[in-house]
Amino acid sequence: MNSNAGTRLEISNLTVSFGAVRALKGVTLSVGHGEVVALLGSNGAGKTTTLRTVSGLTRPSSGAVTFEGTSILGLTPEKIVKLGISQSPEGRRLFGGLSVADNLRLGASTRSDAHQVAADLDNMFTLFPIIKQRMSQLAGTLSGGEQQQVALARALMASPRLLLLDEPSLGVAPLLVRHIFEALRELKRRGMTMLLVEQNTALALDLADRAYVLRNGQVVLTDEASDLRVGDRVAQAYLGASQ
Amino acid sequence: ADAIKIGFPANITGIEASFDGPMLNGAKLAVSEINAAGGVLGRPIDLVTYDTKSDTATISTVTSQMIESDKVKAFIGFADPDSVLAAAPQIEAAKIPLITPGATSPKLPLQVGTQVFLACFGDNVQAAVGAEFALEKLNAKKGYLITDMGMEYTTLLAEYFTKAYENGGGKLLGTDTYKTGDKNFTAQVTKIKALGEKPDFIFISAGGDDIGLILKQLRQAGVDIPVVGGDGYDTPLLLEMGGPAANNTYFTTHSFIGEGASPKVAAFMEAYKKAYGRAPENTFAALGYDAMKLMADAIKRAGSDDPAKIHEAIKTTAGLEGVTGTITYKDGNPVPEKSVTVIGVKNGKLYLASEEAPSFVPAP
Amino acid sequence: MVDASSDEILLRTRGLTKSFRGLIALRDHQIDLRKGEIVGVIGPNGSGKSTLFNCITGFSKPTAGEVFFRHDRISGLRPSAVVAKGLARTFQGSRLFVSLTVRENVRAAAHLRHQTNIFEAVLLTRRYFATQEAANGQAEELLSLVGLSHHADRLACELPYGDQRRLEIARALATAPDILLLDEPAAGLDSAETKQLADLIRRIRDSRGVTVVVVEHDMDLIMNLCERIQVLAAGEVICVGTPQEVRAHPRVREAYLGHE
Amino acid sequence: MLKSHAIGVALIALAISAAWLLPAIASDYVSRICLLMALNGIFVLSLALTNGFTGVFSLGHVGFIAVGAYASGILSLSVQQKSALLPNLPFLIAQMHLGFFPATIVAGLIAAALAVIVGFPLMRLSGNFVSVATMGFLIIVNVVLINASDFTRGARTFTGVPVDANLMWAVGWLAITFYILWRLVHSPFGRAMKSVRDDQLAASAVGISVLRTRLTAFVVGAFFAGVGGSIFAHYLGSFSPKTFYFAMTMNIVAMLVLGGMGSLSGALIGVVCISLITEVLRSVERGFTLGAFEVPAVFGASQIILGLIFIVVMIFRPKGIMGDREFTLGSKARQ
Amino acid sequence: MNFWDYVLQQLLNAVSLGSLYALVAVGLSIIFGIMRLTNFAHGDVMMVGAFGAVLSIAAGVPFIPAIVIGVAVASVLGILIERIAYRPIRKAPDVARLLTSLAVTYILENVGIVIFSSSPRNFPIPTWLDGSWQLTGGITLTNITLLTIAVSAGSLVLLGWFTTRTTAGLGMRAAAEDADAAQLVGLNVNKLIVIAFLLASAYAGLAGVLWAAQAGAVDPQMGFTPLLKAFVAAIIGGFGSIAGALVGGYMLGALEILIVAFLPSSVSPYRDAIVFALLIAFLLFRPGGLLQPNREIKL
Ligand SMILES: Nc1ncnc2c1ncn2[C@@H]1O[C@H](COP(=O)(O)OP(=O)(O)OP(=O)(O)O)[C@@H](O)[C@H]1O
Ligand SMILES: Nc1ncnc2c1ncn2[C@@H]1O[C@H](COP(=O)(O)OP(=O)(O)OP(=O)(O)O)[C@@H](O)[C@H]1O
Ligand SMILES: [Mg+2]
Ligand SMILES: [Mg+2]
Repeated sequence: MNSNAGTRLEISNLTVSFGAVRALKGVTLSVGHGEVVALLGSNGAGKTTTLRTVSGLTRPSSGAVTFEGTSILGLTPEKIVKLGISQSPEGRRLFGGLSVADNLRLGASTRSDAHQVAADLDNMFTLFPIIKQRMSQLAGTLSGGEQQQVALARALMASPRLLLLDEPSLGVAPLLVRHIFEALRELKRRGMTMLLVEQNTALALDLADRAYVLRNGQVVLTDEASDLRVGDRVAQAYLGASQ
Repeated sequence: ADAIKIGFPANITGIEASFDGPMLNGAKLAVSEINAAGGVLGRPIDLVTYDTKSDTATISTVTSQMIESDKVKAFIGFADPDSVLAAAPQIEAAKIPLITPGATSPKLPLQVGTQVFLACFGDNVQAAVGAEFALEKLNAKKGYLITDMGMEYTTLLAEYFTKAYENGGGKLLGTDTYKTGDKNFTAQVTKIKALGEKPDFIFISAGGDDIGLILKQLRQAGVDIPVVGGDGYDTPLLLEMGGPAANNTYFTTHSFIGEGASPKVAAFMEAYKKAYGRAPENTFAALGYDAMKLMADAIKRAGSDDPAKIHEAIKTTAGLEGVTGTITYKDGNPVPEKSVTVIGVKNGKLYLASEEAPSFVPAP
Repeated sequence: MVDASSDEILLRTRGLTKSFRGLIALRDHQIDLRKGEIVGVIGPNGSGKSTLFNCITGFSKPTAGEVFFRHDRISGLRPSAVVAKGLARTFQGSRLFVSLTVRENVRAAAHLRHQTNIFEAVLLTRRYFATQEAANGQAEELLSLVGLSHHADRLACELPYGDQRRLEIARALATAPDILLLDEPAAGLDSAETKQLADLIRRIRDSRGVTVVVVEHDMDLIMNLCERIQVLAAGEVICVGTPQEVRAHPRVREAYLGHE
Repeated sequence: MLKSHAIGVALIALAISAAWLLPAIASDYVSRICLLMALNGIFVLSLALTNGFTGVFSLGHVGFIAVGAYASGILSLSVQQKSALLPNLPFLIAQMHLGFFPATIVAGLIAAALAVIVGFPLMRLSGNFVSVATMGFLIIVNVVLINASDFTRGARTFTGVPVDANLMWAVGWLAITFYILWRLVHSPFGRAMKSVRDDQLAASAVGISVLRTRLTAFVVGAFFAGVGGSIFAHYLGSFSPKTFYFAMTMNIVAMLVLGGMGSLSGALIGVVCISLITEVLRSVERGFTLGAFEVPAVFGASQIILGLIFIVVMIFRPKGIMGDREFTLGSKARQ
Repeated sequence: MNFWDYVLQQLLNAVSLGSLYALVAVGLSIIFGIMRLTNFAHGDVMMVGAFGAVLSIAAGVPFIPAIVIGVAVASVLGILIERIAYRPIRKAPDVARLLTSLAVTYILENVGIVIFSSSPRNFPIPTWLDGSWQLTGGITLTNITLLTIAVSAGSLVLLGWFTTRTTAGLGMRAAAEDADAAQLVGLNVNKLIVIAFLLASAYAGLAGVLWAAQAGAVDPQMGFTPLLKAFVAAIIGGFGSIAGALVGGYMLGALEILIVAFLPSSVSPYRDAIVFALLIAFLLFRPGGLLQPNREIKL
């Protein structure tokens, strides 16, 4: 997957600073068409920062981000969503005072194809059956796991060509984690391109085609997921013993 | 020749602004007339003005600044006793006289030393005239009183009115209140309508910004009895805002400025309009004008700009004709004896209803 | 090493129920906590685990039921009174005092046991200095226990996430509790950090004899750490037992773990 | 152990002697400005405790200043003045006459006692609600002052208070206020206040009573507000309810926010900045000649410029000039 | 006038006053709802709107177009204020933003004074609006009251529709809860805030004109009282909730009228004190406001 034609997202040499803290120090990675790429790394490695920068919520100090060949650096988040990148953010970030239905409706706010939106909503009901029962409930009163599913569905309602997922299993009970990952696998089968940040390495590598490991804002390891599943190369990379 | 500096601290911004602003305009008009005519003692008058922002602490520093840095020889200023009292300690200490054009509280001289003079009559006098006018001219023996509790002027006026009216044999059927800034008086009006025994008139102790609106809401509810009040009514807003609702209203004030007013008043109106592009906003414009003329007269008679001599000269002012009446400080009393004009509204026009001195004046 | 647990019952809940306008988040809850044990509480999302903590520590007023600490009824007390009795907690998300330094975060809590008043603070009495010293000493000790001594003068909000979670534990410990309630302490930690956390919790119990209750979705942590586990589902207790018993329990597998 | 004390005493002594010397070398105008700055310093510092450190944004502080001013005013009128100005006073108060210092202490205590009563319900509220409720307190105080004419002369000016306050008194009280608040802020109580501000729930989870902490700050603040009110009364000698209303509130709050809410030295810097800027602008706005140019008077310009300066400061330093930090010479900012 | 007529008339008075408060409060609530900003400058936007109308009338524009001009001027001003003063500090602490809005107030008022002087000027009302209806039992109903009631009732319907049925309305509520997340679903938060300011300022302009029409005059400092009342009304109803602002406005109006109407005249001067004492008591029992249930904090 190194031919440029197949690349959906291309990040090169990305540097991000928060005051004195350098969160990313020249990160380079790419995601191909229909590919699922996992972004791993311990706390504070810079995973969330990478996703936020792609979405335009954080401004990098240098580097490049291109989506399907065009630079999206400096665009506002809503423009980036319109281009086809949507994110299910860390900590779910639902609109707690709005109903589940309204949350999903806002997820599709950049689209004008009302017909297709309705069809996509039905799709969500099959992917996450619980949502259908909770459509009129206020999102803030859902349990953590239910909220996570709504957050995923909301991101999907934008009909993205690249889905960014930030720790979809955080605070979610084991049974539900499995359910969510099954749904993600189903999406992958349908051809969805994803960049997945996940603390649970085993699960992530199970789903992903390739993976990157970040440490201290730098990529310290990258390989095919199938190769990383065996051995303790990932764990070593986390701790900083590899390379 | 170098100018004679007169201090004019004014609350140009803040809650006192609508009084002090026109007052300053009036005084400036007088200064330009005086200077155009060659000044006083051959020297022009320089009106030193700072905005005191309706803040008492600022007034105290500005007063000091004017005495020490600007070296003013006399002061003119303020429409409310608060401000005068804030400036008073320094004025007394420096022995520099102050004429207040608009602080009509007759208690004021009792509260300060010897340096403060009023250019206007005391509220006790105008309240007494108002009460006697109601009793005699309107033959109104039963009254109703509405007071703005938010201002010293209105509370004092109401107090003096009650004393004078009851002394003259009148009876108040009830009293009610509101607070400066209120825009809805329908509750008070409805209470009047629901009274068992009907009053013959209503005395409303209100400022010029409110009275038009009160009248409108009264008349709209069908209360047509006469309304009487004080010099606060004396602004163009009374007719503009009140419209036909202002009919059957009477108020005591300093001079008649309507159609057929005295030539002196007419000339002032004309000059003011020319200078500022609008009719005097309220009676404070005329009072500021008169206070400045009064000051110039005193300096001329003192023959010097020495504050002590000016003070002496102000004290002996007698029969000085101003726009707002004739000023005499009798026996050194710093509240002048001035006749009180009663103005009525008929068919949307002001007319001179009466001009008199009261027979009973409540003590300050 | 202190004997892991004794038979003395420290905390009892009886019939503890909490409903939010129709939704029953916790129903008829009952548990007995013995001194010095480490107990896990697990259950699907929304099963009432945090609600249980809130009801015990006074942040939520139970709709029905009672909580006893030693021989006192503590349900109905305000949170600050509950801490004073000897129950400390952490929160599901990080809730540090962001404008205080790491040390100050701990000292703010340490003063629960080293009280002084504003007059002493102004007059700088001898007693005031004594309490200052005592509180400071305690703070230093706890910071070194959780391994944050080298960060003591940094602002709490500047710490990496894992350190923040440990600071929160140190702060709770500064109130000198008999029982420590931890709500998802490992959420957001990576596996290495999670292991360190387990060691820390065990060390706290061993060195201080503190009873620990852990709510967590990380099964490795729970199964390794806890001597007893209670499982909630839809607000109800569905099973209590050792890790092995719980893992094997059919209802737990059905409601929580799923079938492997 | 005694060093802190010694520094405090030295600080107070230094401030007072400077204040004692100043009138001898400077004009009355300059010493008046200094006095007003000291007075505003007391107002702003006492407000900093609640608004800056506990995160309760009170808009009712001026209510306590008013109570202090009126209480002290009534107590320090002579018995004859009282019978003339306030004939309907209850006998006990009518016969009472206190000097400036005792009246100031009593004024502070009355304000503090009132703070205990109103703070008990008010300090339970948070966010916007506490701002509105404290503003409600200010309005209630204003309405009561206007209507309780037996005690306050109503809307009429309260006069006759002996003009006893000089620069020395004001600076002395400012130094005392600063020292006491400094000690409080750098004590466990200060930490408790900041904890409550940062996170109420977490604070109560470590045994800090939110209500008690806020109430203490509110009451201590009210005491010094009352003291400041008394000095104000004895500085001007006359005042009325409208003196203590929104204009004063805005002024004090602006000084505090501009200086930095979580900082005592910031509070003072805010006072000095706004006072000096206002003073300069006030003289500039009346117009001046610059060579051949004549700049006309634009009254109100000082407020406009001050407003613009404020906005610019907020854009570049949203937490005020000092933010949460204290101004210390050289040494580290945080304790 | 018999007792029941008296009660009816006073209730009518209450509704009339309440409508006016409600209208101001709605605008304040819209901005608070989306930006968590207590916009003190709202009162001054009202003032500018009213001045816009007055000056147009003075220039010979008929009444209705003059109102439209006033509303338009207010809207433009609102957007300018947002752009210049609020946008740069959108992420600043709440107090900083609150104080900035106070500074804006300060500036607008004083610019007003510099340009127009602080003396009030008459707000001329056409005769068709100045009229009143005399009903049986001596009850009076003025046209301007009817208009105010109609406008605030209409605003409830309009805003209700806008916030629950349109994407922009929903988006505004979403942005109020979490601006970052709103951007992540593709909402243009800047645009939404501009829409909110446009809407709120248009309301302010309309309220300013109606307020001035009822008060009969305009002056640069006229915005303060309505702002204060609206602030209280919005809090009573639950800040940020538009229906709440309306309910709060009516409650406040009713309280003010009823205290004067039914308490003895020795007590009625304490009106504002009573209103605020009740308000504080009310906040203690319903800290979230009238329409907000006492929601327990979710930890
Ligand atoms: N807004 C911010 N201000 C200051 N520092 C920040 C900010 N956001 C992130 N950081 C810092 O940037 C670094 C990377 O953070 P990031 O959130 O990207 O890590 P992460 O890999 O997502 O970690 P986690 O697994 O905890 O989510 C950390 O050191 C963090 O403290
Ligand atoms: N303040 C509240 N208002 C309404 N419902 C609430 C409130 N707090 C909790 N709930 C509901 O009560 C139930 C239990 O919530 P709780 O937070 O105790 O779950 P939990 O077991 O801690 O879940 P998680 O593992 O996701 O943290 C949930 O359905 C939740 O939506
Ligand atoms: Mg992250
Ligand atoms: Mg939970």
